[in-house]
Amino acid sequence: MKAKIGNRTCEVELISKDGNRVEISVDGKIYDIDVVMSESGFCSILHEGRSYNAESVRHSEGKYTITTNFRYFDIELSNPQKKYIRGRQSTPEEAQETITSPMPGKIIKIMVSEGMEVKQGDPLIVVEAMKMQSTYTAAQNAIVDKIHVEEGDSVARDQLLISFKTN
Amino acid sequence: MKAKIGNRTCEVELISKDGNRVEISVDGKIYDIDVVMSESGFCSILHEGRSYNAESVRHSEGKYTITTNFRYFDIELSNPQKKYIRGRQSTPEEAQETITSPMPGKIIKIMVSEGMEVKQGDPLIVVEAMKMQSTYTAAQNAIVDKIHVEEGDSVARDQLLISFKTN
Amino acid sequence: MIQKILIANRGEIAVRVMRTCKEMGIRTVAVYSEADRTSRHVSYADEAVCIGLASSQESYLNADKIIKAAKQFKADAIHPGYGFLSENAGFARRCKEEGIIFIGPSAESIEAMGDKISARRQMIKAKVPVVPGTSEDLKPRDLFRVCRRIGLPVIIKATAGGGGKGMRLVYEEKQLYEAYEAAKSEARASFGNDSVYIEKYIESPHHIEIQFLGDAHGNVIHLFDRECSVQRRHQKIVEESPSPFIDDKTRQAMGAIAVKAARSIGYVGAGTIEFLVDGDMNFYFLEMNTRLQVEHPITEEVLGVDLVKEQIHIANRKKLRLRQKHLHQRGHAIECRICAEDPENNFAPSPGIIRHIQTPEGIGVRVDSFIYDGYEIPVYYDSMLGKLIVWATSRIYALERMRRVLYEYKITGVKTNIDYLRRIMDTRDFVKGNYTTHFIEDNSKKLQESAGNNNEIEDMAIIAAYIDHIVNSNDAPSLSPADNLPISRWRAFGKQKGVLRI
Amino acid sequence: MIQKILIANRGEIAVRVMRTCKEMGIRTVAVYSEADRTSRHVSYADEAVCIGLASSQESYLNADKIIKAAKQFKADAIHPGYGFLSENAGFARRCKEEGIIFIGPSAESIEAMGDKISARRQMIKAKVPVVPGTSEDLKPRDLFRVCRRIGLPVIIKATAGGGGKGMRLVYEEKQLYEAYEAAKSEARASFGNDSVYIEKYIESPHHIEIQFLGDAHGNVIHLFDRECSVQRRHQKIVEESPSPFIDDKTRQAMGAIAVKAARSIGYVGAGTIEFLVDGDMNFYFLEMNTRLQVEHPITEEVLGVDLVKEQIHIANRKKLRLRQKHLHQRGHAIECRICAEDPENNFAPSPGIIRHIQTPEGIGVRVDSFIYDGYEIPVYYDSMLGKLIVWATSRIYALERMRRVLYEYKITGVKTNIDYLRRIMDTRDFVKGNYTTHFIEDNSKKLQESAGNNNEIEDMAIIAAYIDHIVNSNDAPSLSPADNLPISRWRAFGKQKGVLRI
Repeated sequence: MKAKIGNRTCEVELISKDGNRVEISVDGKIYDIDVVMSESGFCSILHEGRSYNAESVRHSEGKYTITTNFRYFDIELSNPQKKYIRGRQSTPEEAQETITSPMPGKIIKIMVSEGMEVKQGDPLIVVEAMKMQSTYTAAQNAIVDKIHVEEGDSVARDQLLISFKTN
Repeated sequence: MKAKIGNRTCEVELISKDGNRVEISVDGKIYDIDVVMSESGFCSILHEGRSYNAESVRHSEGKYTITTNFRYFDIELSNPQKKYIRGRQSTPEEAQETITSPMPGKIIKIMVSEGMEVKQGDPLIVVEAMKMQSTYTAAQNAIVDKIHVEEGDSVARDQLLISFKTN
Repeated sequence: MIQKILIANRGEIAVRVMRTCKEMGIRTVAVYSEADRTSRHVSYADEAVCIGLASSQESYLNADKIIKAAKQFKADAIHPGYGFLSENAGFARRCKEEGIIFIGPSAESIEAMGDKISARRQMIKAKVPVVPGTSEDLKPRDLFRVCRRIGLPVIIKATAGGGGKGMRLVYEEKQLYEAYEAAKSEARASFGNDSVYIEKYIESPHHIEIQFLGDAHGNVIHLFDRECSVQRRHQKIVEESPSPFIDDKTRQAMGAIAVKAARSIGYVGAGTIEFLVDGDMNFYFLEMNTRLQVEHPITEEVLGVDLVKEQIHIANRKKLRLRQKHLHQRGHAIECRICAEDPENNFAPSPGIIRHIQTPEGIGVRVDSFIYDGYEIPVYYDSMLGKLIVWATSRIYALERMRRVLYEYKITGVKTNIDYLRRIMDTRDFVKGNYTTHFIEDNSKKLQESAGNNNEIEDMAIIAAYIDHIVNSNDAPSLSPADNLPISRWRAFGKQKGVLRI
Repeated sequence: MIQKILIANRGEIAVRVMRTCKEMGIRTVAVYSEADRTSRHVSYADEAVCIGLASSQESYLNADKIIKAAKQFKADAIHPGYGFLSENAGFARRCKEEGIIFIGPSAESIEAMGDKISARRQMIKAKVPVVPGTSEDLKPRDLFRVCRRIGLPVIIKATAGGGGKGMRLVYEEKQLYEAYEAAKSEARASFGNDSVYIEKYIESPHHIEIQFLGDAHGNVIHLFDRECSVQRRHQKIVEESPSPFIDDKTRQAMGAIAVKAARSIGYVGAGTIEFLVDGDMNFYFLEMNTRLQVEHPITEEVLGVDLVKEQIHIANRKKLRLRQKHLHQRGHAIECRICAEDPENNFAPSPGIIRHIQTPEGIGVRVDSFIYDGYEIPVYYDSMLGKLIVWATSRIYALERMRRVLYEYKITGVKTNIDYLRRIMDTRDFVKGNYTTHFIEDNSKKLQESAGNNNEIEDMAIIAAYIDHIVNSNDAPSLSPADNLPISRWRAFGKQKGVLRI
């Protein structure tokens, strides 16, 4: 299946498995490794005698945050065929049509109203989390379709804040 | 529903719930408490301002081990009506008909063979775990029906070791 | 004798205070806001009560509600921790009026030190060195005399100033008059008031503080120094004790001055004097913190003292049991503040649910935190999750230990600054102990670099995600081993050899 | 200089050794049995290799496989930990032959101390006090003379004896001859050999040991004492340093004797001499352990020394950098061994899967363990999960701290002895520091009592189970909040008021 990590996209495939011993190919490079994991998301990989550790956190389907020694990786796994079968889903290209909250927080200020035309870079909404305020700006020219929150609201991670119509 | 804790059996019932605030009756005594819990099994209860903590581990359905300050409790919850609907299940009275391993271990010695008559108290099988050996004895007179393991086998928790026919 | 303490705080410091109370057999009462019901200080306490809404104004800063809770639960003392009401003279006074012991100095001490100008005046009176300069309007006739007295470089500032307006930095005497005139005219233009004053400019200052303790019987001792120059936007990130910069003579002199300063205001309790120290080890009073500091554990580690225990001892009006002559710094301690923030994204806070923590263990490590698996970090309070403290016999060993324990500390679910802290531990100026408050700024580029691209580690991360997906996703072939643990599902999965495609 | 160390062990000690290696920048190689693939020492190491089946004979005790692994991974040294091959002279010799540094004493030192009789002879030669007595056949004519020399009470034992046969305890001289004759005749009947010997009987002994270090240049120092009298079936459970029993004069004398003993056999590395100490503080050599002890951390805490670091330093053939005159015990340390066992069920081992760990934190606590959430404890090795160590300025504060951290340490999934340890901390004889090796036996009844019936705590336990059931069981009304966490399911569940029946 496909794995997206930072700007890199690669092909990952399980070739064989015998107990903990597996062969996995990452973009054609074959790793002969020994893998175990625990319920808490801890994963130990031995590759040519070297010991690697990873802590994995599973978000929504196919999305992972992996922590190795001092590094975080956001990884997205996807299965092209599958997506086709399921039909139209939200894809990165469409993501610009909404603004969601990247973290839980509180809505401090909304600078736009429904029906308003905004230009790329215009400030739209201010969200506060842990005593720091972040301002979200328009990624492209658009018309505000609907504002789903009010000033003072508490919002969850990934909660929809504003949706747009493109003109 | 019914809760069994040590030798005590009691009736536990949720009376009302409003957010974290609940009223629960335990054998008729009503507790007005504030309860929260985490995914890892940690449970915090405030009762009349006092703070109680419990860590819960869920085994098979309805069976729990609860750890409070320095104490372990094995608790079994059951719903009498439910049991009736499901029909015949293994009950404590029938438990004598098999011997299962209470912990993971290794079979060191089997003193009986299939078809053998055993008397209450006869040694049957020796299981070793963590360098200590435990001998299991017959709880009543019976005939060995089937021996499900061999000497040297590794066994899991609750694995069936020997089953009996009663005469 | 204090039997029950209400802790008017949250987070790691509330838990830290309760730990000592539990050891002393003192019962504890937690107060919590509606956003903090699941916070660890609530479950750690013997008793707990909700005092209001998530906003601090409605809860942790609400003196009325806290006093009411103390009375309801019959607490005979209140420990304020740091932040919130800890340096609020009104609250200290209110406690006294209500007959509740405030574990901290008197309202008068807090007031005297709360205002920068009054604190400076008080310290000059007590002969404590402050940054040299004048605070009145500087006349042209005094200009050169004053400047020569305090020594170059100097900074000329508008009395009414702010925001860098009407401010001139002077390195050479020949520039002095011109700079003075320029500052005056800019001040006039900006504030309608051309009065200016002059102050010594401390070029590469160290931020070094002295911990002290005073009892109700007039005894005051100091507990040596903490180096706190690693700061980002005036927030301390890493602290160590002893300071790798000052020599022992300066350390003793600073300690003696701190004792003098505390004695001059009849200070009772634990406090800290922050000094600015220049490159020649001249030190100047900056401010006094009339409470426990975040970084107090490094002093505890080096001296083997429990400062909260001493605070309670003093609050019981007992005499200090520590003697200055018996106190010696042993070895070296370093503290790192662990925060839920994303260093790669301008240190944006990263609230969320803590999925899993692996706490560092073994020799010489101390963790003061309040997080646990499954805890959701509220968005209303600051982003510090806890502190990682190491002790070792020498600074270099402490540094090596801090690298090791940062490696062991795994927190998943939220982003943290652990990797950033590790980079600080690898930065040359820090390793050599040769840094000032400009350290973060001077090394900002290097501190932003991640460990470098290692394709193999990246591939291992992909493999970890992929295997988790195989074992846990609904797409994967259905497996149901007896215990349904990931390790069992993994073992049960695909026992045959051969090509498998998910 | 050692660059890479293979750790020929598992469990907490393997991880403990690796921690120091990581701090020193030394690479580590783990060896593991097939049952230990998921063990923490495997993931902690830089490199790891499987060396055989679960049975120790096939893996951790198999010198060939360990030597082969060391060569394969180019390790220049092997640290044996404790147990397994740590006191195997043949293994030490084999390492030397293969050009691998064995981090421990020479094969000759191990051999000299490995056998009780040879060790006793060696110690007598070095003028180290041993339990007074004879080891040859005791003639009637010598009986009274010998007895008077060593003093009553004495014990008469069959030379060929065992199992208490041919053994007589004598408190009064008038019983001596009769007991001698009885022992002889019993010995003749039981073993066909009537020769007996006599030894002083130590009535209420303390088990106190002295840690020492020797380098390859003939320097030896001692690192003071550890009190290890809290034992169940000769297994230490709780240790502390300094011993609350001996006075400083005795402590110094024991230290000096330990140095003499180590020097007499040219000992190089870390070692321990165990002494029996009677009620009058007379001490007698019991045995020498030629390796690191389980309880070494309490010495580290009290002296501020990393013993593994010193071991590696010595193995590099460097001179000791610690000086006897600079070593002083500071404060007090206590260690508790945390085991997966069920004290209410005759200490039956309790293997299984660790569901969740809450590690104690804060001032003065150290945890040396190797467990993690989700780890399945193998049934092949011993039941120790780790060690809990506290340090404080005084014994009473250390005891209070140990109670606090035992309270904080939560391990679910397997039964542990944490509550039993807590009861030891509350037992009068322990609190007073007034105990001998009979402590566990003398207090067995009190130590078996659980905290007493508190119906409210029992009800809270029922409620916790019940609520977990509501939130997690399939019987409960179907709920699907966005994130599906228990806290969300709990909040989503039954927002209405009114009677609900599950």
